[in-house]
Amino acid sequence: MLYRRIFQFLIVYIFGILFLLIIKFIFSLSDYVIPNILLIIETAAQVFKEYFFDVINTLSVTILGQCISICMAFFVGISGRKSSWIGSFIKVTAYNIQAYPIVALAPIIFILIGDGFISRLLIASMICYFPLLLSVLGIMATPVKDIEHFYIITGQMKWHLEVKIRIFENLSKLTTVISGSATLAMAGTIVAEFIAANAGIGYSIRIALYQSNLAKILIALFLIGIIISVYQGILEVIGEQIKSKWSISKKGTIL
Amino acid sequence: MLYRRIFQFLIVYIFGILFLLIIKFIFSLSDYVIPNILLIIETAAQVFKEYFFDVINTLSVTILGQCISICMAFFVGISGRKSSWIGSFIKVTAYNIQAYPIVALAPIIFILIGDGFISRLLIASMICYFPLLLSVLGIMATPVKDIEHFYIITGQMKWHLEVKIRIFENLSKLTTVISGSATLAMAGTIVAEFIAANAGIGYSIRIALYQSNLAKILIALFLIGIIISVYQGILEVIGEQIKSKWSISKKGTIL
Amino acid sequence: AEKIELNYRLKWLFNTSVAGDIYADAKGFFDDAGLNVNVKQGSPEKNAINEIELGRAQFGVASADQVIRALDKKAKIVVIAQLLQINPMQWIYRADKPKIKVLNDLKGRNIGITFGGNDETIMNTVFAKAGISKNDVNITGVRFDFTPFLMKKVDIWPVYRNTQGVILKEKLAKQNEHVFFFNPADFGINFVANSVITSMEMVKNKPDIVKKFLTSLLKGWEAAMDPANEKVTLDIIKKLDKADNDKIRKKQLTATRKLIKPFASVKIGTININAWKQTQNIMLKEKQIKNKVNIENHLIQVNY
Amino acid sequence: MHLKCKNLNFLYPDSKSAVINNLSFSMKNPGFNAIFGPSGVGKTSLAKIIVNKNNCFNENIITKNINIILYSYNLERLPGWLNLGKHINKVISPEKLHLKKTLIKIFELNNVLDSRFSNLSMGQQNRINLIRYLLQDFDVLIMDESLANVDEKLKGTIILAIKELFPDKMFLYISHNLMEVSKFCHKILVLGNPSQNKPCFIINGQNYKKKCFLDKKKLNITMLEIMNAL
Amino acid sequence: MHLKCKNLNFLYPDSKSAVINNLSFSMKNPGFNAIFGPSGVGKTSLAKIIVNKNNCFNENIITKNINIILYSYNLERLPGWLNLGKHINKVISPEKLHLKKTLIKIFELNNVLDSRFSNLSMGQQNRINLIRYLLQDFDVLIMDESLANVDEKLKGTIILAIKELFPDKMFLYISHNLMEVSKFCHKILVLGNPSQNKPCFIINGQNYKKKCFLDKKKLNITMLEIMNAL
Ligand SMILES: Nc1ncnc2c1ncn2[C@@H]1O[C@H](COP(=O)(O)OP(=O)(O)OP(=O)(O)O)[C@@H](O)[C@H]1O
Ligand SMILES: Nc1ncnc2c1ncn2[C@@H]1O[C@H](COP(=O)(O)OP(=O)(O)OP(=O)(O)O)[C@@H](O)[C@H]1O
Ligand SMILES: [Mg+2]
Ligand SMILES: [Mg+2]
Repeated sequence: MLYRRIFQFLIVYIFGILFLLIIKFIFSLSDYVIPNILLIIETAAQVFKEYFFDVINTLSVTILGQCISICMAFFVGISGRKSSWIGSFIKVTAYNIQAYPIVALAPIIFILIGDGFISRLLIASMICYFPLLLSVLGIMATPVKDIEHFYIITGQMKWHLEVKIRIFENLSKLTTVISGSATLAMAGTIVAEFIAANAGIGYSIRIALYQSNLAKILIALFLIGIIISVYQGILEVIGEQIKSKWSISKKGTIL
Repeated sequence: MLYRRIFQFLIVYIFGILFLLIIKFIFSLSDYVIPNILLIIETAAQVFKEYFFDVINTLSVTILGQCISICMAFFVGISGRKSSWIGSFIKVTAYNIQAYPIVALAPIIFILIGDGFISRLLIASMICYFPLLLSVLGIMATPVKDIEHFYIITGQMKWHLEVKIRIFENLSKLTTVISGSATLAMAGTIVAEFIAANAGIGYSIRIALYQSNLAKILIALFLIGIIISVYQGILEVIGEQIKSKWSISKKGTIL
Repeated sequence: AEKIELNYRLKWLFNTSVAGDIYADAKGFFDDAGLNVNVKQGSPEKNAINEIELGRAQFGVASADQVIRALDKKAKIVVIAQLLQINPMQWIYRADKPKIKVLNDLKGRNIGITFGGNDETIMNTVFAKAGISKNDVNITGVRFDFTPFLMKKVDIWPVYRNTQGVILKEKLAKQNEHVFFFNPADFGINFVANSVITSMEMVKNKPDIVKKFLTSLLKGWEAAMDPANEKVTLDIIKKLDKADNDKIRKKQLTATRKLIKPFASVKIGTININAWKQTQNIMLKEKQIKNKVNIENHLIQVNY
Repeated sequence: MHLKCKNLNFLYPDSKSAVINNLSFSMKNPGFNAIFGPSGVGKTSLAKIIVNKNNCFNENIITKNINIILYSYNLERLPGWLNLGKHINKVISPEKLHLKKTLIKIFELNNVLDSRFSNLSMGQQNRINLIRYLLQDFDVLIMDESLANVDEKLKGTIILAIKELFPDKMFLYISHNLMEVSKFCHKILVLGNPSQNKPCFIINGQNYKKKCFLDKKKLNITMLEIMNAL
Repeated sequence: MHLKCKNLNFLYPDSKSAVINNLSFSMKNPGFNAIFGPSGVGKTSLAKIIVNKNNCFNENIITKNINIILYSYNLERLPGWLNLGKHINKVISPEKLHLKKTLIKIFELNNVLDSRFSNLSMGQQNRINLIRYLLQDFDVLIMDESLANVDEKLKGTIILAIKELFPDKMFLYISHNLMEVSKFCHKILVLGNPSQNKPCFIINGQNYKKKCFLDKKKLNITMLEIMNAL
């Protein structure tokens, strides 16, 4: 499963590079527009190690950011699941903050909390949380009547039970969304680093961009891709385990 | 419903402004860091009309971009719903493209299609499509056994029927996600404009940022918020209508 | 004795263009003066003026237009040294295109401009001075990468002379293409670039710290710009700027020297009051500020 | 204890003809009563209206000495994250632990207490669901086909046990099994098909109890009576 | 037509004891046959194994002249975006239109053809689901409590009509109604409770058909036979 992921990533990546090289060839572009293979390899040798650690650095923020976004998404999703005034108010707030792209909010964030690790984390989680929120909201707002009926009619329904039932019934949807959101968290962290940080692969990409060094960007993309594949693979394995532990294994089904 | 949305947005916005003004007051900051009310109003009078049309301009790209992302998300979600090799390959591709934050891909996009409307649209849809994809994938990968059984056992199951069943059964989740993704599409368009365009509110925000003109940014945020509220309100109304047309109205349920 | 903690916010990422700042830090000039200075790199979203007002930084680097805009909005800041005597914001163009000898040579060219950026203000002033209307030239919006210039879609492209300028020149040299730079200052347009700023309060209440800080900083710049120290300087830069290679950094340092200290007689940090006044006038004309801010009152040449 | 229905009318918003048309009946005293009628006649609708009486029908449904009305039906599911034994323990108060044990034995569910709900057979699902309702506090419990997928023998045992264990509660039993209803129930509300203009009325069942004598003849008469009423 | 089961064993992966233990039986010729037994004995499991025979049980389940085996159960739902009439038309081939009309009349569903599935009563849902299976091509149709929520009178009518309309098909009817099974079915596979070590065997039912005579005595004997077998 994990190997398959990595293998498939390599195919995608090689395909992408080939595509660029074909364009280079067709339009006979020079090396400074699209680098040739040799130049890419040469650059790789130069920056591989450094970029690798940059990506690991970014990944660490990503993981933290993802945890925060999951918490935020569940918090807002759960408190905004009712169609009451307050529920809709929470939703409007959450939606509006998202409507303001991070580039517009960034100056305000910097004014409020200054730069450094916290800003980077905050921006990363803000980028990642919203898509999660959408799924969580969708799931939390849909009742599971045939299970909830008993609790409602006997007056035993509590909000956390309702939430638990809906999460459980949509476990596979949620694990898909959460493991998928890893890439969003990564993207968010990179954007945050691009804007604000002085470390991480986003920062390196910014410098490479500012030098118009496409070869370096390609190496960075390679490393990001491979590491995110591994991370996501691990998340998926964890998701499977949660599913099989918490709920019932599907082994027994005949039809 | 729509009025409520707008009203709630105004509360959020005013609350935000008050918060900034309190900070300004406590630290006795100059108008450069946080503008005073008068300056904001004055700036509003100056740029309101211009920004309004900018936001409308952005909104038009947003709407188009959202349509494209919905199509992309459904295309990838549907073709990647199986856990087969090819399904997983499509997913890996879709995920990887997302992992490369748009800032890193942007130069490649500009090389390939130049800047202008198409790039702006493409970047906007790429930012918006992934969160949609996650939800669509989650929904598409979960069978609805008690409905699908008949078609499977009688050999009448076709992919589009399977898709239709799963969409229908998750209609309210999907409409939540799609109307919510409007804000993502808007944010995506603004980021795209920020990077590349010479029109739209994203471009205006960039200029205001270069000039450290927070008042202008606040006006822009106001217009973005109000217009996205209206747009989203309209989407929700449409969603309700689709739900009540396609499926059955829930009026009749006693319990 | 207790060291005094200070934060110093730069305008841009650590690279050759901030050689003196990091030199002073690395060589312990601040420590010697009893100061404990955190030199922090900047980026477009970070703003030294904000940070000074919020008390997160005591000193910072800001461009002249930022300073003037802030003063227009009643920020209480002062300029205590002007680092760049020549604005590094210049335009690169290929040598196979006609050389720009008079401003009118710009007519008919395709010129890159960052909308909202400094270069737009400067180029607008150039156009005004030469009587060029927007119809006489093609203007293309600039992003953060040079692809349109490299692909020859745009003839004249804005760069920071001492950093991007060097990199681009080098890149093109590899393809046997040569370049020129168009520097508006050569045509009498002096738009001030980066300067060291601090709060009014600081200057009033703690002049000794300001003096100590500035003395050590400019000592760092003097040393970094001294050709004799070239190797040491480059080593210090290399530690923080891994992005460029040695050769490029060396060329960048040479280019930076010319901007910081165009003549041996210029004392680093000298505030060019006339250039500041001209900058203010340009911004007034471009409607970027509403009123004259009497810039001369906010320029304090600290003697060291 | 008194459950009374007065001139009740009900029409689903989308449909043309009323499901319940001027229905009046009255059921006094605890015991095992039934709602009976052909498929689609409105039994489930009536049950839901009774449970939901406070929302819009409080004029037509009148109760005395009845506080809690519960409604259970055969398609309910239990949450899947716990096994059944643990789940049941979570939803009952401690003083009912003994009753729980008794019921589980009677319902023949001892073997499946370690399983998750989705791994049960349909009849087992029906039974475990009913058990958790019986362990709640209630005055009236409506059982809408709650035992529809359980075999007859066990169903008989279960009904007799319920009657014995809950002598002071009222049950409204909805089922399609004529014999069962006639045999076990006290009052049987027969809903006639409105399209055939049959009125609704209450028929006395045999109300068979453990260790009592069941008069086969009388049972047959009851069954005939009901058949004619339909 | 021949459906044979030889030494079938089946154990759910998570559970301790086998659900099906060395089961062998054989059913020849078309007709209405039953699988009968107490709740939880393994009727549904057996049905699913038969339908799924090609996947892992092709050694134990042997068929002759049987191509298509369908399995229907009472919890199935129809898609909600069409009304029932349109839905049925979508899933049948044109030559069956006439049969469809006949069935809908017999199943008393004419009134609800304009409704959506979720607005039906439970018995109506059962019936419409069964109709669409009957309109498919099949040799064997397993009806797993497919009529569990329909009233007895209508159920009788439906079963008789099915027997008349599909004389050359085999049906495997799973139900908990002893009388019904004894009366209408030809061969009845009785699954005894394995925990009580009862064997499984086949009992002959009365196979009652329209316009035939039903011997009440024989029916009682069959019912007794089955009761003893359990
Ligand atoms: N939500 C609804 N909207 C419209 N009509 C409905 C709705 N629910 C039920 N009906 C109709 O109302 C009638 C009575 O339904 P109800 O479920 O009460 O029947 P029932 O007596 O419980 O039948 P069964 O024994 O089959 O469960 C049926 O004809 C059904 O089609
Ligand atoms: N997926 C499963 N995993 C484990 N055990 C199961 C599973 N499904 C059913 N069982 C068990 O297997 C036994 C037989 O189940 P099955 O559903 O075949 O019974 P049934 O005869 O159809 O009963 P009913 O009449 O109640 O529907 C039951 O004891 C049940 O608990
Ligand atoms: Mg019903
Ligand atoms: Mg079963």
